[in-house]
Amino acid sequence: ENYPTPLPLQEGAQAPIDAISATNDTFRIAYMPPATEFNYYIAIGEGIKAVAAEAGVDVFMLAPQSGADINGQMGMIQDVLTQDVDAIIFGTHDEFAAAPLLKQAVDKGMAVLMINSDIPNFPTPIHGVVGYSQRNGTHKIADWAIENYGDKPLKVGIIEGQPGYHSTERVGGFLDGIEGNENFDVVVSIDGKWNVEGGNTAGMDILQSNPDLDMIFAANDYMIIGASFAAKALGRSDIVLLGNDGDTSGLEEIAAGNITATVNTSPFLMGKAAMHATIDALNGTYPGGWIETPTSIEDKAGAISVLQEPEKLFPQPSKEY
Amino acid sequence: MKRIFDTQLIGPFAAMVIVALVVALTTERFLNPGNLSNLSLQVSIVALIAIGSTIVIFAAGIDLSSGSMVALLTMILAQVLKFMGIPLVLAVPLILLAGGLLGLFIGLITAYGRIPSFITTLAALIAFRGLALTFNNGSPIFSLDPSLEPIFYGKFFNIPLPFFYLIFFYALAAFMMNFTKLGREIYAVGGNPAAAVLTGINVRKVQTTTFVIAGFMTAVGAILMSARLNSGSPNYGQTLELQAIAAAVVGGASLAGGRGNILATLMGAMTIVIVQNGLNLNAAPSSIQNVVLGLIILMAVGIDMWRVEISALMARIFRRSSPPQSSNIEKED
Amino acid sequence: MKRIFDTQLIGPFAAMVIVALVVALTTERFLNPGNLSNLSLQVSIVALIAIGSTIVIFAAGIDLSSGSMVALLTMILAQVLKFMGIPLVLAVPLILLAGGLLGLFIGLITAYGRIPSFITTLAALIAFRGLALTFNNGSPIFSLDPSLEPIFYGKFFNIPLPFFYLIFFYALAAFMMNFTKLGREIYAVGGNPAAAVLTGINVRKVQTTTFVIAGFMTAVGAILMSARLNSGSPNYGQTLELQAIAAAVVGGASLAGGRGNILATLMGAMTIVIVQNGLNLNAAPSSIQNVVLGLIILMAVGIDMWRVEISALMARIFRRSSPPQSSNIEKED
Amino acid sequence: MTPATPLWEFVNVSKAYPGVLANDKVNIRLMPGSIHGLLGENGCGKSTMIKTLSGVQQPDSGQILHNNNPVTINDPQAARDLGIATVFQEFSIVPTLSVGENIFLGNMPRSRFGVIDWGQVNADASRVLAEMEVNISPETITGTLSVGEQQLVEIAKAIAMDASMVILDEPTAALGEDEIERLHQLLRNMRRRGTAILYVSHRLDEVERIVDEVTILRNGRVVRASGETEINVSKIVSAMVGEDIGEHYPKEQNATADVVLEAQGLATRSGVKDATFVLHRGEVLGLGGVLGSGRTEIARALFGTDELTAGQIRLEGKPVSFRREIDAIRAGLALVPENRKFDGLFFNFRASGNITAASLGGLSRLGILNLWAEEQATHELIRDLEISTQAEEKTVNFLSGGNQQKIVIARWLFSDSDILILDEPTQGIDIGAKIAVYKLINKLTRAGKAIIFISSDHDELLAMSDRIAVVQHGAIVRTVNASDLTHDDLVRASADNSPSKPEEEFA
Ligand SMILES: Nc1ncnc2c1ncn2[C@@H]1O[C@H](COP(=O)(O)OP(=O)(O)OP(=O)(O)O)[C@@H](O)[C@H]1O
Ligand SMILES: Nc1ncnc2c1ncn2[C@@H]1O[C@H](COP(=O)(O)OP(=O)(O)OP(=O)(O)O)[C@@H](O)[C@H]1O
Ligand SMILES: [Mg+2]
Ligand SMILES: [Mg+2]
Repeated sequence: ENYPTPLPLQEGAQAPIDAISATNDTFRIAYMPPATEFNYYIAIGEGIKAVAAEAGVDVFMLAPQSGADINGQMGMIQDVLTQDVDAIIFGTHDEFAAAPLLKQAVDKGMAVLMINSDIPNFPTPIHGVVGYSQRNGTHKIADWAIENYGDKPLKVGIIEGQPGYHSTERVGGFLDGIEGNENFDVVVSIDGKWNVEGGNTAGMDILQSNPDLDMIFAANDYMIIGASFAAKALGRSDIVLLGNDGDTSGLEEIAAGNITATVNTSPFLMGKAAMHATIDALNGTYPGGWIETPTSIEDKAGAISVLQEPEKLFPQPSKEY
Repeated sequence: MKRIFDTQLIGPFAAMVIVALVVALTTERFLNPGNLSNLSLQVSIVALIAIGSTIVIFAAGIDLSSGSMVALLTMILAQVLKFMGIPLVLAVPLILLAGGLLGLFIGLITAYGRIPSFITTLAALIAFRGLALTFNNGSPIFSLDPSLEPIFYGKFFNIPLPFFYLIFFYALAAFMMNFTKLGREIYAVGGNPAAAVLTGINVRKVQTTTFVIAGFMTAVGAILMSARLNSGSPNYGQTLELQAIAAAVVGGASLAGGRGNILATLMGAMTIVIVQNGLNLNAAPSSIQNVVLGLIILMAVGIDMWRVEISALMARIFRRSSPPQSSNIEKED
Repeated sequence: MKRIFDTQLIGPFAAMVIVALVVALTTERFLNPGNLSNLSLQVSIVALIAIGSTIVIFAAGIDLSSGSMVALLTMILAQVLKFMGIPLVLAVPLILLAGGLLGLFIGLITAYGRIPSFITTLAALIAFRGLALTFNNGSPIFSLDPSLEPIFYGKFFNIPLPFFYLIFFYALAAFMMNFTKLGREIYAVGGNPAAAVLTGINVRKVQTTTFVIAGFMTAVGAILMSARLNSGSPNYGQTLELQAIAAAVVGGASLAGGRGNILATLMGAMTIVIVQNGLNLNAAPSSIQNVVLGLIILMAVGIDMWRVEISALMARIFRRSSPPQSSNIEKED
Repeated sequence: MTPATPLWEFVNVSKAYPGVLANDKVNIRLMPGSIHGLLGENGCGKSTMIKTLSGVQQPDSGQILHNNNPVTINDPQAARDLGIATVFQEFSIVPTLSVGENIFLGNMPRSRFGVIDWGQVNADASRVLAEMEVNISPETITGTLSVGEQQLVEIAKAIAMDASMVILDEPTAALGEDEIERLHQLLRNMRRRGTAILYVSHRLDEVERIVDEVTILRNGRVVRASGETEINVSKIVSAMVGEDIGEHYPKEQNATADVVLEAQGLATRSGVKDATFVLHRGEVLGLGGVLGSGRTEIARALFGTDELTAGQIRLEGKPVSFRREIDAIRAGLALVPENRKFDGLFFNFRASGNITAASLGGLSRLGILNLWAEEQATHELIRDLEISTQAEEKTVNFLSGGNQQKIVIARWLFSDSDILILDEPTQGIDIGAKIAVYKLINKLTRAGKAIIFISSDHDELLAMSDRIAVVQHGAIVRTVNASDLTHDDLVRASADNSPSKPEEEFA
């Protein structure tokens, strides 16, 4: 199969697959991530495109630039609703805002799947959810950290994303993972705004205020990349730096030894899975439910082996590993 | 009536029609009835906020705070609805009041503190988003009141409600600007504040009032935003202030104050939204959308600035007569 | 020298010192040598860009484009270094040239198109970020050239290099503003453009030049940004233009043009960064940081505006004499 | 007396603005060592001609000859290089820069490396100011000076250039008698050194005193070339206007004995020290004084703009206290400010908006304006005051200075004020418009209104006032009947700086 067996969504959250009615002979599918500003969603999109090319399906991407621009994203969904689109693969930072519009899409007979999510109870019934468990991923990296560094007391700093579901879940997963372990002492937790610049500033400042920090966990790879520059500038090459995503650049930084490890969520593969499921849904062969895509913790050795399979990555690594 | 629909409307109206024609010709589904009612939804929030931004501009001020104020107000609305259990019928007027008060605050600092509005509203732009983040630990508050959504998505005779809000508030604003003492005073203050003082106009009060109006209209926009997204978030409304100003400017309002037609702002907002809609319907990437929007702003203002030269050029081309050479006159007042 | 270090510096300098004192007293590690060199890193990018923003303001313009231009230029730099294999020694001057050209473009449209700079740079703010997104599918480009990083992180006699860039460019700018024809023409154009025209100053050329300078300094900032993050991204520099303007304004530059000391902008930028650093060292949430920054901007400008009243008040409090009651004099210029 | 070759000559120079032919085949010859008066009504094209000669704009057709050679003057810098220095009608100083810098703006002394030599700037500026007998430090920020002082800086700019051709477009509009006399002396000195001088002014009395020859323009055309007119006010006026306009100062005596306003010991922080006077119904009370004596400040004190620190104002015997302008307006006061362009007019409005601006309360019910009444009243006032009918359709920036001034006065007719303060109401307007303003003053006093009249033109002040209050250093030192004073008395009285011996002055 092209994807793991779906798990059923919660009671009432599953829209009936047999009500899907494609209007075009060549399927026309809209991929609508919350923003173009994250490589991550571009990587998912590349996975989607790869499958679309194989299957001979039309797919286009429409997204606002900023993930904060939810109003802009809703405007785009509204605009897409007036077109003859057969399916929408979407991701959003605000499911309640999207719900009324996606309900219209479902009512019109479009296939509607959500990407990069683990929400089993989307506020309006949709056809499927594809993604990894945010909380489990960062929980895993906390476990990994305990296994590798947990034998002596550690001072830990956390760089959060801008507040919201993703930040809460990822930071929450990490905190759950280290809970109860006396050696892990979280001394500071500040906002890195999801980007490299913010991660760099946050890294500088927390290393200033806590020069004895041993470990930094950031809620995504961009922020930990930013923090790594700060650590380097302050001569702290010994510090343990943990991220989340499995972004190609993040993996390359791990391979180069600038970052310690990350949660690899394989966005490219997630996109492929989502597209297969969507096409199946349009063909009536998808049962509905949540497809959990796998995650893994990659340190230097792991990152190199992932980078050795560039066909599963987007963007491509900058060199051959 | 002649007063409201004056010559200042011709340019923005023509621009809107031309843009609509171009989009209609290049985009299949643009003229679907579904898409047309969609347009009125898309334009509503920014166009309503732009009423306030434009009136502030008429009085020679500028309001950079509206985007952040939207974020703050959606958070207050969400807080009030979800965690304080205040019913919607009370919450809505409360938010309108809060918007007016925030505007009053900005207005008082600007007018009585003699601080340029660019600065006060820049400070507010930064501070309001900070304040919005203090609610609910900075996390968005989702899924508010089920009766909130119909405020935005509801229909009346199959026409979306926001269409009626637009008509109502623009009619009110046009009436105010053209037929009331306050409207006249706003233009006077924008045109020449020193002269306004000497004619007994309470310039500071008038300036403050424009910010109260802007705050109120921003609250209207915030309520619609919350209704549309059924949530409040400290991230909402980013760059909305620039979009609202862009609407005013594309509509021909002069940033120097004193001049402009409020209805032209609606056309400016429509022009921008039609272009965005056209680009969306053609699945243009957001990079292109930004570039096109930038060009539209430039062109709209350019056409307005060069009106004399352009009409002279047109005259020369079409009439083949030779009027006095066109000149580069510096306007000295 | 008296000319450069004039009385206009006293206020911003005092503000900076007071803020630094407060932070030093409340924050343990503020005065660590490590943190002090950290400060010069933190302030460098915004302070260098603010040189350009301030000079534009001196000529009574405003530059809203610098944040987006940083994004665009980091993307161009990344593209050129990583995908076109151009060596760093060529790439750096190329980016400086590109910044100057973008500034030239904005300047020409503003000055010769007679479009207010608020509008041209608003359009550029929107369009440049769109252009930045057209590179590399809108994805950031990481790990550029290993020799790029030292540009930002390098040290000389254990002092971070950005510290020297600050000294160099501020000295140059102060010299230019006070001792060259161009500098004085910039003030003249900002103070009274009509008079400047009649005096034979090529106002449009001077205005254009200020934007070229701004573009160049933005390019300097963009190179440092890329070096700092060893990458280019279409998301870099968001709201950087506002921070740069805030630095100018906190330093006392009048948005009306014609007045101000460029060195005061450095103090304005320092003041802002010290506060942010202090809040970060105390792990204050970003919500508070925003609110505090908003208040600082207001206070800085307020103190400048009310200088007359405040000194009258001080006089009354300290001398216990009774001078005539403080008044609300309207400044009419 | 003068050599036969003109330094500069215009041959059939024409210049059009959209809709107006501002200069129509103008010919003029400017001789070295001669002060040439360029006269005409508002809008006849004087400034247009000057801007053409100064390189600010290019002529549409015609030739400019310099020492009989045709030249093109591409920009103001080119004009300067050809030895032309111009004092423009619009203020062209930069308020934020120092006096020294303004004087040398555009050609600052610089060292070998292009670095500005500030020592030189200030020394040279001091020298020029000293030559003009002006006591201003070159390091003062120009914007902090009084309007008159700024005008002197403006003139210093031209003098500093040491030019062979000096053009002055209404240089005296903001100057007092004393400064005018000093300027004239300076011009005479330059004439002696062979400088050609082109002089524009609406103060025909001073023109009469100084010019050697006049050229008169009407509607953009030369109607009297140099030498065709005798230099005599009434001859000049009839040539300018094209008809005989009769009495220049058509004063009517309408003063009564009813006191409408009494000011007792007024003082403000802006410089009024002790202003005491009474104003009667139908009276014109002139305020005389030198530049900066504080007449404008007295007006501001009366109008509630500046807060009183001492003293008392009574209206019809009742004490009043104005906290803001609107209080004064409600009580029936009106102020026509000194500078109509900056403080008077709304250039974004047509006549109607300008005329009703001070009466919006009365024009509205529940905040809604009666636009019909507004148009009606505007129409009538435009007719009664003979304002250009264009004012009904176009914004007021298209109007001539005289029409603009009438509109500002019309504002207070519409508001039905009882006491009008006219601060330099005839500044910069032509003789025809001045007479229209005088007639308006008569019309007002006839209707029982009282007027406080501020003017730096002593002849006008003497002729149009019933009584004159002499202001020195913010205090009214003396009030006398206008008919008891001569021009020279007034000059001496107002110029006197020693408050110890004011008694003898009017002995
Ligand atoms: N920049 C301009 N654009 C259009 N029309 C203009 C411009 N400047 C002057 N005019 C018009 O040209 C004519 C001549 O104006 P000009 O300023 O030369 O008159 P003037 O003789 O100097 O008048 P005044 O005595 O009031 O200074 C007037 O009708 C005026 O309205
Ligand atoms: N806005 C102002 N702020 C501070 N000082 C001012 C202001 N305006 C005028 N002054 C000062 O007040 C004094 C009087 O100014 P001004 O020349 O206006 O006097 P005036 O009596 O109105 O002159 P005139 O007699 O020509 O009407 C001057 O010393 C001037 O510097
Ligand atoms: Mg003139
Ligand atoms: Mg005066």
